[in-house]
Amino acid sequence: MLLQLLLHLLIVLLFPPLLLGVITRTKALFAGRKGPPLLQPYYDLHRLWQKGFVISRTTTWVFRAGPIVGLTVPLLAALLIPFGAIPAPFSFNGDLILFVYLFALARFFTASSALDTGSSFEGMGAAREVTFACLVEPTLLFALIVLVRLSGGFSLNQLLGKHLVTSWQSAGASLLLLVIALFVVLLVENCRIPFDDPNTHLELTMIHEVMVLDHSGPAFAMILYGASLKLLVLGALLVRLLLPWDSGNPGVDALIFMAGMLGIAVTIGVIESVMARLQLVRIPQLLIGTTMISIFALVLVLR
Amino acid sequence: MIELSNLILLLVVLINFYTLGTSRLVACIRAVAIQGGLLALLPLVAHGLSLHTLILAFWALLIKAILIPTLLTRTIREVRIHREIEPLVGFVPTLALGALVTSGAFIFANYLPLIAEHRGSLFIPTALATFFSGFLLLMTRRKAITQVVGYLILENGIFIFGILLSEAMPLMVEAGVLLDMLVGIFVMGIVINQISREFSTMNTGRLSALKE
Amino acid sequence: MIFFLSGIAIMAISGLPGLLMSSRDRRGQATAEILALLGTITTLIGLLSSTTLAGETVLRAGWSIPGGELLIRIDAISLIFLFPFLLVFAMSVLFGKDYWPQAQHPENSRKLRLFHGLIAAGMTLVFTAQNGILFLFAWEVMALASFFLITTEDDRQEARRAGFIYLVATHTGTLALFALFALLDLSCGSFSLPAAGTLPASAVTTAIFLLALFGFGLKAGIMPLHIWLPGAHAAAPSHISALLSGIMIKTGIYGLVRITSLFATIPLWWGWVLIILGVITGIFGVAYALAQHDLKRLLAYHSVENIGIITLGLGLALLGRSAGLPELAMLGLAGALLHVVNHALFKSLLFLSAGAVIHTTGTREIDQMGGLIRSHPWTAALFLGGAVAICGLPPFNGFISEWFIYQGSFRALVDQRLTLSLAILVAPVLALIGGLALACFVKVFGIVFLGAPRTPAAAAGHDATWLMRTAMLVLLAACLSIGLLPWLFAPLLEAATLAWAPLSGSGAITASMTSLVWIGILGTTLILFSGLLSWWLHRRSQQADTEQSTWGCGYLWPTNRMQYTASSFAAPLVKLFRFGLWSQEHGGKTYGLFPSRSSFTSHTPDSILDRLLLPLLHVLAIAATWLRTWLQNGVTSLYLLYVVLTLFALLLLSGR
Amino acid sequence: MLLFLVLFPLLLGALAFMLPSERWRCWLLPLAGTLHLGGVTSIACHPLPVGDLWLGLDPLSLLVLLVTSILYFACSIYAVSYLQLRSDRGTRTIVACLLIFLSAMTLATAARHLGLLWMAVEATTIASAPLIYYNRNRLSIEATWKYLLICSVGIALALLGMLFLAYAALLGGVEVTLQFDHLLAESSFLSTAWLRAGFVFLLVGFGTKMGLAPLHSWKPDAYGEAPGMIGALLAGGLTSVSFLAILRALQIMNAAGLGDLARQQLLALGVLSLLIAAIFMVRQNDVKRMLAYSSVEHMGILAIGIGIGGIATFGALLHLVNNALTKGCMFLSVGNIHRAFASKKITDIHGAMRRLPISGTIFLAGFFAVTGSPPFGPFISEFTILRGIFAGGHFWLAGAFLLLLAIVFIGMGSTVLGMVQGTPDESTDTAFKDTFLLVAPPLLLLLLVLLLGLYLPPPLRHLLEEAVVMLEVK
Repeated sequence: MLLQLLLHLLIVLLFPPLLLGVITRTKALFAGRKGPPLLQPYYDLHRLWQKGFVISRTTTWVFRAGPIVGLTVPLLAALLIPFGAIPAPFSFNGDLILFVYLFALARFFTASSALDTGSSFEGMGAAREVTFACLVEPTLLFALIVLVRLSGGFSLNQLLGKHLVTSWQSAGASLLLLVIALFVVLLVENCRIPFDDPNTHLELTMIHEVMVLDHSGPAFAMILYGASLKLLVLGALLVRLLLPWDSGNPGVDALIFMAGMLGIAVTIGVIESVMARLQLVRIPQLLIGTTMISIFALVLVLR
Repeated sequence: MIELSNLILLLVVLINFYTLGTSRLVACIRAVAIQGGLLALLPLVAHGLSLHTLILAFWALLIKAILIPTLLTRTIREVRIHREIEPLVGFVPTLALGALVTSGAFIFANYLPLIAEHRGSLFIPTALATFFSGFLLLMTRRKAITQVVGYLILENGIFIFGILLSEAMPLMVEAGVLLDMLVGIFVMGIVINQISREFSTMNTGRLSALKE
Repeated sequence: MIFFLSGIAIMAISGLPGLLMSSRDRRGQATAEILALLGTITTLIGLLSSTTLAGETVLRAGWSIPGGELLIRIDAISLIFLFPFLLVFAMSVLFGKDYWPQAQHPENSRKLRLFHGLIAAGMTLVFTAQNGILFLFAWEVMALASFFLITTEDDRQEARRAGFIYLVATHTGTLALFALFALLDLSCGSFSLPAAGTLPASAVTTAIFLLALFGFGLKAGIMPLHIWLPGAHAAAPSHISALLSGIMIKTGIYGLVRITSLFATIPLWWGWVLIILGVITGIFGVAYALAQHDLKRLLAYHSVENIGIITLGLGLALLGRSAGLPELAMLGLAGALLHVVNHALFKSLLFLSAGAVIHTTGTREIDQMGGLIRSHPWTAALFLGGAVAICGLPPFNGFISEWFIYQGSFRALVDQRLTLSLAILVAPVLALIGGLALACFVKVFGIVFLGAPRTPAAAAGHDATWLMRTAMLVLLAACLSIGLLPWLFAPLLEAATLAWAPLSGSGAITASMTSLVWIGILGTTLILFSGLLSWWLHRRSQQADTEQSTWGCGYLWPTNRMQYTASSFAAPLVKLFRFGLWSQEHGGKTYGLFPSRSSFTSHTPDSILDRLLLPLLHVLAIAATWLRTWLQNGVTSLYLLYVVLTLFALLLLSGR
Repeated sequence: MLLFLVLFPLLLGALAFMLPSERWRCWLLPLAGTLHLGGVTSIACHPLPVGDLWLGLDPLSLLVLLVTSILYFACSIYAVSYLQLRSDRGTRTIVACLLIFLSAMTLATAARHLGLLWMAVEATTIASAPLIYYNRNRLSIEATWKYLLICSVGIALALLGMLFLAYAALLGGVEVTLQFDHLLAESSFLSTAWLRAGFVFLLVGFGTKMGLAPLHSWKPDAYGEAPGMIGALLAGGLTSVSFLAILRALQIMNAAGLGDLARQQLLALGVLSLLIAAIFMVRQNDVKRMLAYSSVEHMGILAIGIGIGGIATFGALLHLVNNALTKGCMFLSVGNIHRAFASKKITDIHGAMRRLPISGTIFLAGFFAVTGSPPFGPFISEFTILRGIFAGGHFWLAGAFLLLLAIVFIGMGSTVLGMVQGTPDESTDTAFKDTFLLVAPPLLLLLLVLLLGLYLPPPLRHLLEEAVVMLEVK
């Protein structure tokens, strides 16, 4: 038990930036470059941590609350979600709702923090962020609902528990649809191509990046770390769905999970390399389509 | 006796037609006065001589045949109007309607459940016919004074009916009813005076400013 | 009980002494406020001293009115509504002292305070009266008092219009309630409400339910019956809006809860009707809110949205009752009831803080504000708390009640009957509503308080006085305490659900106690950890360079008016909902190389009221006017003809 | 005692004609009102035996007399100040007519002989005609003429109806009489055909006087052009008296076993009245005409209540009381508003609450009362009628009833609120101010209405119940 808890915490604290490194490296390889070292995100975080601040004179404490909540929330959320076969440290009936709503809280503060700068670019980013979130949240919830129906339980541990192996046999089609939907959610929530581009600096087309444009130093480090945590947490959902097996050995479980996460990171890197960003007006359509997929998945299990 | 009363009643009906057909106000009023006089005879004819019938006949004569016509004549003299020129519904259609109403009343009365003595008499049909003729006059004329005449004829119809039932109406009440009518028409006369002063006409057609 | 009754009496008369004093006399105001607070405290003492959770307090006395009986019963359902009411009322009185001082409003201040007290007395009675006629009395006292409160500034056309629409709506609702209680009398033989779950199904039960839905729905503001709500809340003084939005519309919910508790059996479709109405109300309520840029109208539409959420909970509870799933019933109802409490707290907080802002800026237009956090630090922080709470985000109270409703919907989901498991629809709808509400409150908070001031009026101004702040702080503290210590409130909820439906041996609320404790712990952790981080970041930023302007992406001459506006912020979402909102846009087109000045405005009128109801009424009024010029044309002959025709018609009828 | 109540106003009326002093003449009215109220109250406290062949009070007529007397008392006090305000008009006619009117109304309620009843009702018409003509302008003469003509014709119909009743007795072979108690006693022998026709004539006749649609056409004109005080007396007192006459006819029909037919007809007229009133009250531009249509509406409610029967009968009788008092309160306060704005068009009247704080408030409260809002008395009575409708199983009727009430509320509300709220135009300013004697009477009536909503005094309840028993089918 204690070992599982320890492993869980270690993964939460240390593993996430590696995912960013893997993505970057994959994209570099696709582009025919060597790319930065895999551990580059750790160096970046360290460097930012040391740097000083520049804060716009328009801003107030709300501006700084954004990164803080943006970091706290994924940390807490990570404690609610099982990593593969390693169960979540905190688990209770209905924790999935808290899980979803914590991210909403983070969004509230990130967007407010963007508006605090008074820049219309950041306002634009905030507007897009909250708009797309409205379309993504129901999808995530539909996915969780399907799992509730399949597992009969009300906590994330049960949702992503042992029933998955049998569920793949009884409701494989539905779960497959879920995987697709959740992957889209993962891409949107983590500001990945084709929905958003974490590297671009064309302000008019960006969503998430433009919101954090004015942050610097430790605050920006928090944002980066928070973003990677978010990738881990949402990815964990997907990994467990795809790799529902339980080895019995916590160490092996952890390894399976991390391998799965790295696989997802590579997939993201591949997608970012082979796809272009979508036109902004297309995004809502695609998101609604994804919601339809998840609804269909639900219909399949309710039938 | 029935024959005599029937004769009087027929005259009453004829007077109804006359008032419906004439445009001369003075003639109208005279006709009503005559009708009142005829009605005053009816209690005597129907119930024979008694104190009750005598007093009733006297009252009716006084009020219906003398006082009210005098009052009305004075009024038209004051307001200087002599003819009903443009009735709301023309004289011929009114007459036709009057004929319809009267014949309707006579036919309808045949179907009414009546006590044996009243079967052959014309009291009830005439009462109804007179009543509705009065109503017709009220509805089709513009001049206030003609409308008063209509009201009078209407009351005459009721009076005819009342004669059948004079035991039901104690003399006091009968007298009161007639008095009420007299005062009512007196007040109407005053109002007509006021109307002609305000509007310099007695046309109630003008009296349609109050709507909705 | 004697405390309770005298509390009501004191509140009712609190405004009377002021009427006898001159219109500029401050003592009248002080007397009214002291009496109102005294009445609140007395009522509270009465509640606490005479009531236990399990039992109920009853007062019963004869009344000479036919069918009337002075029957007052306080059970757990009443308590759930009464506690937040007393708190919100007391806070609105405190807030009103500085917000609407007698000296500044000699014209209407006495009227305001008179009806402020009366509405409080009326509402207290509404929540406890168990006799139909007494209930209608209290109901109408409340309705009329609120009408006068809405038209406090009756010299303004807008307030008169809103007041009239409200009056018509509430009276129509009251007429429906007349029918409702008459039917109840018919089916159980008395105006005094029968015990919960004892009213047998009969021919009129459906009619009773539909009448309740209409009559109480009008008060609560369930779409499409919400027509009066946005205008009325916008027109009333803010501390009154807080009371109206926080508590008064909940009387409609109370009525629905109370009436549905009476029936022995409940058809499945009742629950579904409520759920569908809840979905419409919730989604369109928040969509309309998004499209507003009048601060108070926006908050009012959010009330509609929250009523939708409450209706969803109630619908689930009804489903649970009819399907025999006690857990579903209890969780749904607990969610609905707790959301009633929560909405009362955070919505009044929001209205009060909006009032504080409007008070100093003199406008309700969001796009005229900006950067107010500098001049109004307290108000901004308090508003932020309310905004987070209303979005249903942890660690505030809104989350707890929505959590209950989610839990309920999951119970429906795992049932094998399709008619039941489809109720899971509630969950994604709640998520969507939550997402939209978040967008909306980010917009409000961001545009009003953050950034730079858009007008000189917004730059000037001062923060709320300490009394106003105290009122808001108390409400925020209440919000936070429910969010962090939710398990403390579970016993009351459990008692209320048991009072609603005496379900045998189901402790769904007690069973969720563990979860509630966990939520509390995680919430506390969240706050503590964020606090720690902020403290650290604050220390790190001491030496930061704070003289730079915001990075303008290379543009050198940004002005304050170039900031993102509320309308543009909401535009993407409003466009998504254009099929229901039909926003109107004016101007905004430019032509040629050197275009002349141009302006752009957009506004979103209420579709039901402005596009359907008012035009319809207008046409009907014209038809009536036309008809009567013809019926009553002033010609006496025609009138006499009516007499004859009536005579003949009745003779015919009689001869048949 | 009763005879005294009928005769002394008549004597005072004669005195008013002869008294030379304009100032002292006004005070005859409060004197008469007080004496009358005192007399009626003493009768109510120590009920007389039902009475002889001519005059007598049973619970039903006592109820009507009591209401009329209270209303008259309030109006008589109001009249003193009002007539002083309008001293240019002279007071001889109006005071005398008001006193005769009181006498006639008392006689009409107390009459036990239908002929006497008819005489008295006709006398009220004649006595009130000069009252309506008080303002002496074109419009008021028009209103007076219409009132006089239509009501006289209507009353004539009623007379014919009474004769039909007598004929029914004749045909039934029993004593031919119009004495009410005799007629009631021998009702089962009456010829049904004549009885039915007689009832229709009586209903249409007194219905015209009472103002049931579509016989109401004189009402808006008369109420609209008469001074507010007169409107109060007509709408509260005279209508109740006429309604009493209809109830008398109903009693006979009940006793003869034709009660259902009679109720059906009342119901039809009642619903029609409500409908017509609703149509005419939407966007009504003249406040007094609006009140007149409100009166039509309430006559409709009374007719519906009686027409439904059962518990609704109680409601209807209570509503008779409530309607009289509320209408009195509204007409008196609207009279003040009319004076203060020198207009009764709603386009001219705004902000009455600001110009006349007390009268405006009374008017507004009266509006809530008259539309049946709790906690005022009309709510109790309308609600009781509604209960009766439901209890009788007439669900569609109940729906229509409520819908029409809602329309009336909307129509009346927009007019009333437009008047009392807002700020008054400077151009309409007059010197008129609220004074005690002009405000106290409507306030008194309003408080009574409020009291009746909160508490139904047991004696009144007892009286009502006794009256209901009289109207029940045995």
